Amino acid sequence: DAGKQPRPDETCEAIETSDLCYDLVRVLGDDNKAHGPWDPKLDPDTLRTMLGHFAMVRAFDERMFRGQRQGKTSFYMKCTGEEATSISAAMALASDDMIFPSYRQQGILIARGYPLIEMINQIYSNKGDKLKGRQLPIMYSSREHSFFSISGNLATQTPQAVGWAMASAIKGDTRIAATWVGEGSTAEGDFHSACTFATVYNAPVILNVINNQWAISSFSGFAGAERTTFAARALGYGLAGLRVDGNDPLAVYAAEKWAADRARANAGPTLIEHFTYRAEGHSTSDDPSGYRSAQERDEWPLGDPVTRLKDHLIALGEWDEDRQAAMDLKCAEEVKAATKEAEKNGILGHGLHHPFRTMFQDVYENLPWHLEEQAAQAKREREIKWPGEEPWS
Amino acid sequence: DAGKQPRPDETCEAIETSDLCYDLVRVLGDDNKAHGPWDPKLDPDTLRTMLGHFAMVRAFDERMFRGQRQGKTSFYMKCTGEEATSISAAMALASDDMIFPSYRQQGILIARGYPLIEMINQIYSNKGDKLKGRQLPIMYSSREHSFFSISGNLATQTPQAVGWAMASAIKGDTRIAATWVGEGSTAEGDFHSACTFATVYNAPVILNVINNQWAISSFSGFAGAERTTFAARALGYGLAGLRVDGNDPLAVYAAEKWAADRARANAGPTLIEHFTYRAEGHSTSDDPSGYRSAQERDEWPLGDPVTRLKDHLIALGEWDEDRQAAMDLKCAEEVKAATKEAEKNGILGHGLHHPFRTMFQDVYENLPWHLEEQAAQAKREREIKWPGEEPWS
Amino acid sequence: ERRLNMIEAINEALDIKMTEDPDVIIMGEDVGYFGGVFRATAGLQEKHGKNRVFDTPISECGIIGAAVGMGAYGLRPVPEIQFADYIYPGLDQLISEAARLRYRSATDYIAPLTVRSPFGGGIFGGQTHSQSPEALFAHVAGLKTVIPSTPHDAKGLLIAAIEDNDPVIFFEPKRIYNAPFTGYYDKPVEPWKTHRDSVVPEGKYSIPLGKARIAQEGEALTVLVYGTMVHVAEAVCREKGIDAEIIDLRTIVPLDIEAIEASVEKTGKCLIVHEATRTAGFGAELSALVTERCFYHLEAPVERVTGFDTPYPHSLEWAYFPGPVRIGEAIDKLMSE
Amino acid sequence: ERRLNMIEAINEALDIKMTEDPDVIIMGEDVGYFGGVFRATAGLQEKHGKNRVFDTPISECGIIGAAVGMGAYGLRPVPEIQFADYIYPGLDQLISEAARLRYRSATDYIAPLTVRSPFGGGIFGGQTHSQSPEALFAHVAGLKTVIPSTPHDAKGLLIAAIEDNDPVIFFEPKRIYNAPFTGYYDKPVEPWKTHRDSVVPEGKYSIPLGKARIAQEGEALTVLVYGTMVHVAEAVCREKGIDAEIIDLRTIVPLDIEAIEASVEKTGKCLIVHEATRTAGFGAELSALVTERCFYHLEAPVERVTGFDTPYPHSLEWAYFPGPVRIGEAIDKLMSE
Amino acid sequence: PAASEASDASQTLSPAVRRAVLEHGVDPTTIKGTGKDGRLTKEDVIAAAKAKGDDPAPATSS
Ligand SMILES: Cc1ncc(C[n+]2csc(CCOP(=O)(O)OP(=O)(O)O)c2C)c(N)n1
Ligand SMILES: Cc1ncc(C[n+]2csc(CCOP(=O)(O)OP(=O)(O)O)c2C)c(N)n1
Ligand SMILES: [Mg+2]
Ligand SMILES: [Mg+2]
Ligand SMILES: [Mg+2]
Repeated sequence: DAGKQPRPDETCEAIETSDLCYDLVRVLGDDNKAHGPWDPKLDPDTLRTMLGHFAMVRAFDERMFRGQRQGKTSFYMKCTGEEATSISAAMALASDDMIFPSYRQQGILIARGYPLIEMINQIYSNKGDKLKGRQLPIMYSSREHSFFSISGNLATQTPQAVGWAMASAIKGDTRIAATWVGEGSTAEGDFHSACTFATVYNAPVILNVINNQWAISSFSGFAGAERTTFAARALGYGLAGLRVDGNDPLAVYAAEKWAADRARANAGPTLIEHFTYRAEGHSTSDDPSGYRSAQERDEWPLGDPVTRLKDHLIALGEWDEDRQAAMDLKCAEEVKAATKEAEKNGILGHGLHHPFRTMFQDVYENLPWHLEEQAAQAKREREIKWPGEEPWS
Repeated sequence: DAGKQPRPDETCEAIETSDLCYDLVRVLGDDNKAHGPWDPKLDPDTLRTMLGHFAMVRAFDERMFRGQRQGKTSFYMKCTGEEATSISAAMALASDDMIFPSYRQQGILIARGYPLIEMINQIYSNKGDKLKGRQLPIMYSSREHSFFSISGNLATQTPQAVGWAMASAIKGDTRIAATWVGEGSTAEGDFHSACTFATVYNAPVILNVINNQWAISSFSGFAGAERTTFAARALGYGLAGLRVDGNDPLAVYAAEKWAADRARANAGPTLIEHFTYRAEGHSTSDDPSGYRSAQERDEWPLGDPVTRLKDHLIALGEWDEDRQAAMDLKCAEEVKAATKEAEKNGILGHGLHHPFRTMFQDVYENLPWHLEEQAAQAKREREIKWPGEEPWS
Repeated sequence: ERRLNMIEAINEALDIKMTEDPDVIIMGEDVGYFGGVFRATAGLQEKHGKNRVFDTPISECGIIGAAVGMGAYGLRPVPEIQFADYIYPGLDQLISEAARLRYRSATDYIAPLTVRSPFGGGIFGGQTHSQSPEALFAHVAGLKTVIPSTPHDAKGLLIAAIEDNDPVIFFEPKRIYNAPFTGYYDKPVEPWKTHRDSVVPEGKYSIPLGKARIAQEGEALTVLVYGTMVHVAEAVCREKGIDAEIIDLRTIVPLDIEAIEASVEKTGKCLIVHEATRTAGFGAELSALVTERCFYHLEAPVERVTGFDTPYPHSLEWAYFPGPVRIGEAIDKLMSE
Repeated sequence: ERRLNMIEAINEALDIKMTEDPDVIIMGEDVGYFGGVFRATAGLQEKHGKNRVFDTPISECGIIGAAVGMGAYGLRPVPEIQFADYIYPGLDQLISEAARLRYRSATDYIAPLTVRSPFGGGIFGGQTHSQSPEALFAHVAGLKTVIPSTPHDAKGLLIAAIEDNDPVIFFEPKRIYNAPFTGYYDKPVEPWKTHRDSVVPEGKYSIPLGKARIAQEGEALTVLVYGTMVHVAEAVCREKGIDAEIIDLRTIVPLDIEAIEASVEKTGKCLIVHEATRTAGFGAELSALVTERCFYHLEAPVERVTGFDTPYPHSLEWAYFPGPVRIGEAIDKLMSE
Repeated sequence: PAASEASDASQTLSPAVRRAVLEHGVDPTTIKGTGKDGRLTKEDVIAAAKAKGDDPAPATSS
């Protein structure tokens, strides 16, 4: 049924999107061609760029996952199968639109050209890590790339995104905000605050709900999926809502673009449910065989988004398997090179981290006396433990 | 348009209530007659009982408000105009169905026969107060009447009601739970938790949202009313939803009965928006002239529910103005008598309160050493302040 | 000399900052059109517009969460939480987000919020309009907690808080919004208009966060106190003729440890007073610090006078409140050592 | 002798109570089918059914709120909060509701909840999987807070907590779920299977809340400690050959004040150790109590060894953790007085 | 541990008094306390030292 969903005008009344909340916007058909009013009509270069980001994030995930298994860091999370929900969506935004991500949107950083080595430095918590080794791996932040600091606390980013969007509106700025949240996390009160504030203030924001059908071991039913769709949450607040095949890169792009145009036109916020599937475990701490069958992944609901985009480009006559193989290889090599480079800055637990004194910095803008005293104590401890070793400051 | 709203079967799919979430269930027409499929067909005795509760709560509110102004207590809240949303609703429930109220449901206690004097003792925080003077006036509790302890923290009762209903279901109990929450308070995360848990566990619960259009000084738009209805929140979760004229006692009764039957049949929870109007100030601490026009009340959106029920009974030939006047008088006298009686137990700040030692009781089941020591200190203080006066224990 | 009550002083501080800095915005339940249930924001929406002073949904989580986002944008939000008792739904956004944002993002983003909230009891507000939860915030690294005790300080501290680039919890002792309550609830209350600390200069001034005020110099003992209890402590010492050094902390994090040490080293005795429940209250931290830092100057155990470890009971409010008798008893005990 | 690790001991306590009391139910994120991210509830759903052990939406507010309602119904819920760092969204339901329900309803309703939650660091969990927020709960009248340090105690205390009619926060030191970590992170970890305190009797037994355990008798100084830090303190004292009396508090509210007083009166010196941030941590309360009650027995200032007042930094975790060097320094200082 | 054989007075010396005792080199068991329950105060120690004709020591210890 690709191409069958109507596409209302971006500035329509929210209620006009009601049916779309129960449907599934699809563009790519079984014939690998784009169909219907949601076809974003992207040119082949853009599609190839998108495919390149897909390949890169997959290569990156593979290597980082292995790195964790090899003890180079404490933790990693893949986004396998969900690449389109971050990359294709981000490509539909302006590069300075503000992102309030959850933890599975590494694709956005890659799409925005954030250097791989910076990502790896963060994952290794090494001395090159811009976040000074303070955050769990993958909890990136980049102001330069309009990418908000990732929090370990689920859904807290959602009202923050709305607040940012409100601020942008107050200032007459044209930038909008977009946030990503897992379907499981929509149960948090923060998400409700976000929807309420978004609707009350008509904030220029996009609320992306990534329904990958799992929240660690819990099927999406525990967030309410057996009673209605997550897109239908939008109806409850009078927000515009869209439900999109999250494994259809063109559909994701089109939906996000629709919402971005709507927000920028001051026509209001949109909640988008991206229906997708978490193909891998929740994180390196997780073993999904304890709660779901191994076949589930093989059946890969909705199809692999990378394959679907590739096949589309091939169907357009703009791509072939050889180029794909070459690209995959190139990505793997780029990642490998970046990894090697980052490893020069150290890996977790091997001493090459930020200087100890940095631990006390940035708790406040200025160091209060009690942290000064504690820093002195930490320094003393260091000198006792490793006399004469690495400098404190 | 009274009587025009369709009434689906109580065990219908939640989605079948979608249109009702945007409509307004009404039974009483301009002709003061009952119309349509939602007519609960109550017998005249029941209607007179209902009217009696209406009259009583109005008399009670009047007198207690004056009592606060006379310095007999610190605080009072009226429910003027919203009587049906508690009394008519409660009458549609079984008497042992569990109520998780907000602070404006004094009508439920009156409908359930809770003694007026107990209410007044609580309001006066006197030595007869079953809550030992611990709670702000009107924050009643009565386990005997299946009425949960009222909290000052908005919306916290809503997930509690769902939890109680889940427990009832776990135990195979036939009792259901019902909760009341102001439209302003639906913005709290607790309400979202309540809706989420209710839908996920299909809990036998009714979520009554009292949309009286005001939250202290804030128009309901600050809770989202300008974008959609509060009943539409139900759609977002896949809950059954009804929107009812909260000033139409028959419609309120019918809607609550529908939801109770649905819950008891294990067909799921219902969210009901009662559209009504807060005719008075928020509380004795509030002066609404600072934020809304004086005429607003005169226009009394939807009509006074007491008048509407009275006129209905008169139209049925089952009531007349003389009986109404007599009943009003009788209520006023009953309230007056109860007030006098309660005043014998003391009024706030005049010494006739529970013994000081009670202050340390019930923090825990047993008194831990630190509270024992603090109690001893308080006793000493008392002896210093008022040597020889009233006993500590 | 121009005298203001505390509400007026707070309103003036807000007005000054809003006028001076277009990035300052005010939000909260009933703060906009109505001007706040305690009138602290009265007139500000009319003057500065609905874009900058606005009512919010009843969602403390949303209020703080949105403010964090606004701060990340570059605004300087001053959210109000209507009562401190209602701050808990917003606590996660404060503790996990605002407090750690600068740190976790290595200064990519900051949260220059000033969360104003009336706190404390003595107004027959019952258990949900009387709490003093300052200790919870003091425990959270990254937050600053400020508590003024006079109109003069309220204005200067609030201006400093708004200008501060860290998240500040600004607790306003609601019992003394209109008059400096001394704890003698059965005596007439002196209005601010005759109190020396209600002289409030026009225009902008600020009081640095982390600097205590010596409310009264003395030699006999040191009293560490803040908020409403400053006035109660003063009254008791006056009544008893005790030559106490009363230190109004003003900011509990960061703390003015120098003032505390200097005083306790001088007096050798220390009394700590707060209205909050006792166990793990901020008084515990003060006591621990004094013992750690002034041990060999102590001539008597550090004493704490606090609210009891119960909810604030409506009808027995004055039995709960750490009033003159409780404070007097502790002073007697200290002075007899 | 049957030996269990802490997870096994907790699982067994849950199983015993569920078998014995049909009103006990378990709920939480991932606790049902999967058996918990730390496997503490493994096998319980299969054994006791989906009605009594079930997964929940990711809403700590809803988990605690629903549990309060279930408690009011008459059940005895044992909700799990997946990490203590994620308890804040449920804090209002704990502080404003569970903790005060018995009091405000004058025993009409009670909240016999046992909220289990893994807490503490030392597992490279970063700032949102490492916090120790026990002080916040200690400040709230009406809550009890329990922290076991051994498999034996975990089982007995958890059974007591579930049977208790007051709301109990049961913090499980996740660092020692599998082995009693001594703080020497660069040395091999001794498994529970060889540790004396992993002997766990079969069947039901309970340990009263509010009774400390003298982990080690001694004369030279008193160490007040709980959770993971018990093992670190023991190791340091062993290493240094200090004749310390180590008191494992087990319950911080209510506190075993008698054990504390008796010990400090004997030793004259007191060291307090916790992993939580220092300012306004529970150590402050302990220090204040010791000063108030044992002042004239004190031969040296009460010392606190704690985590620093910063978020828990991922890569510098061991610099944050109050390990052997920090504790050793404090002991040296105390012993030199 | 506290010298358990010490006199009653030594068990009730506040830290400040103990410091004064050390600084002034007086024997606390020889001084009569004027504090609560006959406890020694810092002033008692200083007075005793004065009576002994000692120079008051500079308060710089600890
Ligand atoms: C407030 C909070 N509660 C619980 C957790 C623990 N937790 C981390 S990820 C996760 C599952 C989230 O699932 P979902 O939102 O669907 O996102 P996904 O992992 O599928 O991308 C949970 C429960 C947390 N990080 N924060
Ligand atoms: C958590 C919390 N936040 C704020 C308040 C202060 N407050 C008390 S009543 C009220 C307005 C509630 O309005 P609504 O829910 O519409 O109920 P109504 O008064 O109209 O019945 C507010 C903001 C509170 N009691 N609890
Ligand atoms: Mg998910
Ligand atoms: Mg309302
Ligand atoms: Mg500031």
